[in-house]
Amino acid sequence: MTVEPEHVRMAEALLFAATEPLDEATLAARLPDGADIDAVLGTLQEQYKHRGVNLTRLAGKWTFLTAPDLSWMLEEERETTRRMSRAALETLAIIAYHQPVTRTEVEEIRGVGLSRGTMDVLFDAGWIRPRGRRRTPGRPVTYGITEEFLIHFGLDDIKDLPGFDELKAAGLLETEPSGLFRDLAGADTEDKEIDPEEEEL
Amino acid sequence: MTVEPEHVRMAEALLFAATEPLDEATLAARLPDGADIDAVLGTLQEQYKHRGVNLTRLAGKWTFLTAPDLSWMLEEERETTRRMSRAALETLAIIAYHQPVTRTEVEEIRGVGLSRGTMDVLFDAGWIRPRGRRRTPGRPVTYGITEEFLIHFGLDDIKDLPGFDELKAAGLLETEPSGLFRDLAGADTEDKEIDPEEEEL
Amino acid sequence: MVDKGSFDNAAQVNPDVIPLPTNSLVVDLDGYEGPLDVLLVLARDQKVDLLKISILELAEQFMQFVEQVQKLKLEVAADYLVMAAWLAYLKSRLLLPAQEDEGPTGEELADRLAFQLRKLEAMRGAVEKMMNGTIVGRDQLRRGQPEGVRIIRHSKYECSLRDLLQAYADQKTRKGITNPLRLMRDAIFSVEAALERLEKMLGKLPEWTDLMSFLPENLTDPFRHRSAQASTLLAGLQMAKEGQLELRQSNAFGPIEVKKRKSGK
Repeated sequence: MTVEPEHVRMAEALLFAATEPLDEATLAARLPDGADIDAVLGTLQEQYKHRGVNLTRLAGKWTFLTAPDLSWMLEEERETTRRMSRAALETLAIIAYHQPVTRTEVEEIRGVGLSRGTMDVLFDAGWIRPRGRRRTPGRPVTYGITEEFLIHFGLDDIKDLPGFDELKAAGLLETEPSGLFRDLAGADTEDKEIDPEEEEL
Repeated sequence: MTVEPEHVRMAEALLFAATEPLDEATLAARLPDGADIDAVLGTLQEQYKHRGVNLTRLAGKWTFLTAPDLSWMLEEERETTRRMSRAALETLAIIAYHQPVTRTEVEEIRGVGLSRGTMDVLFDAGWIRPRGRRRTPGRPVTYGITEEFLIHFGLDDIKDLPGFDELKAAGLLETEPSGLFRDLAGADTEDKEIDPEEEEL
Repeated sequence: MVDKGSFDNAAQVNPDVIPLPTNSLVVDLDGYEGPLDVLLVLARDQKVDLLKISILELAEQFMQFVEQVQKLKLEVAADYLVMAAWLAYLKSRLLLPAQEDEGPTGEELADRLAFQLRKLEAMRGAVEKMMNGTIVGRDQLRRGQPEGVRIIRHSKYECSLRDLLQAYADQKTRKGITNPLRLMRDAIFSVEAALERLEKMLGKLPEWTDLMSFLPENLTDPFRHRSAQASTLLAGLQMAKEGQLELRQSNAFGPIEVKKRKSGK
């Protein structure tokens, strides 16, 4: 079967420029009368068989598509710098200061529920990890910080995090907790020893 | 010069998939280290030379386009191009051929004031951009054309504008003020000197 | 005198130009792109190379053009009038013998005008060639449905140690002031705790006893004390309802006394 090379070119251009896959009837209508559509498509398919793009038949229509083995090239990885939300920052700080700590405890300390996304962001950043489970009813998962966290914040050890008094001295705590609740302010640090007996996950 | 066929396939896939022309640096970044981009592009250009789509260089970037001789049959795929006023087109040509050029210089060449809308239309089309400022009194903004302009008009470089070299040789592309009407039309055209040392905006 | 024919010619040369209708009351000067455009159209009518046009003739034609327009329409754009005035001046320079130290000669000015017309004509030609050239999207098409390159974003978070500490300090501070939920939990003496305490102690006190004596000792915090009072009363009411004890109050605001209920009664 001989194919008119000009018809192959035309079909090639049509398929390339088309905004959607073309069926054979459409191609036939656009090519000169008497063009052998099957032969033209067969030729094109053969010519593109081993190329970076292939002529593919999808749902009875024809289109050029990137060769499947090269589709990975079409994915570009890009790093974007983002700022953390306040909720994420606070959660991270609480986990760092109180680890191992459960989700419920974080919520209790912050006084608000934790949206699903907040923890995800911290996992995504690689700064928190599940540490184990509390030996309490429901056996909730406890969280702690990761080595990456230490590296990112330039800490040798989690114990290097300044304590509450130091924060206050550094002026980071501007408001004096009111006297009524003073005894409670220190309670958070005591909580750390609530359950030292946690299981490793 | 031997070319790694796999590199050709990769470049082909990338150029087919890209939504805009790709420059050599972008291609190089996506191909394996040490790929000979020039040879790869040369090979692709040669392979597609007589096909229904060709590899074309526009604004220093590479893209596949349908062969020019087949445009007649691609009526349906054609993009609807906006119709531009004569004033807009003339202004565009003057900016393209004379860039960097100030608004006043454009007006002088056309012998008529430029309505606000004229430049707006060209900005909207993404064809012109501010380039810098003349180091002359008033520090007028100069304008030039964009990469999109080159791509739209199928040009690789501003020197590929039709008749560019001849016009330049004939001195018709100089923006030297003619001095005409100076005595009558007022002083606003007076201060313009050619200063190739324009500042970047 | 410019005849009608020359304008018809102009219209043929440049179809975008709206020809000057000689018998209309409104002359559409908008059809022309300024005085230079009119000059260029008039110059083309001379049907010679722009390098060889007669500027003198051109000046004459332009001034007649403006006159004609003015006859039909009172207002003529200022730049046309400026051009007419300048051409009148140019004409006088060309006709009068040149004088020393009077700036450029008439010939020089005429050359400049001719040059400017050539420039404009060159740009007109360029527009035509540009539009007739290969235009991407019209003559050469891009791929109709490129797959595009997917971008997988990896987020890198910007966060300093200071940000972290500040966040911790902020939430601590905030909690100290406005976090009542947390405070309630710790500061209140819960009903459950009161129930437990009351149940444990009741057996030891068989006679009528002031309910307030069942309160935990050492309640220094007045808030916690009031909470314990309320909870213990609630616990007492609950237990009375369950039939475990009896409650009595002999006078308003008097002490509430409690006694364990004898079983089987």
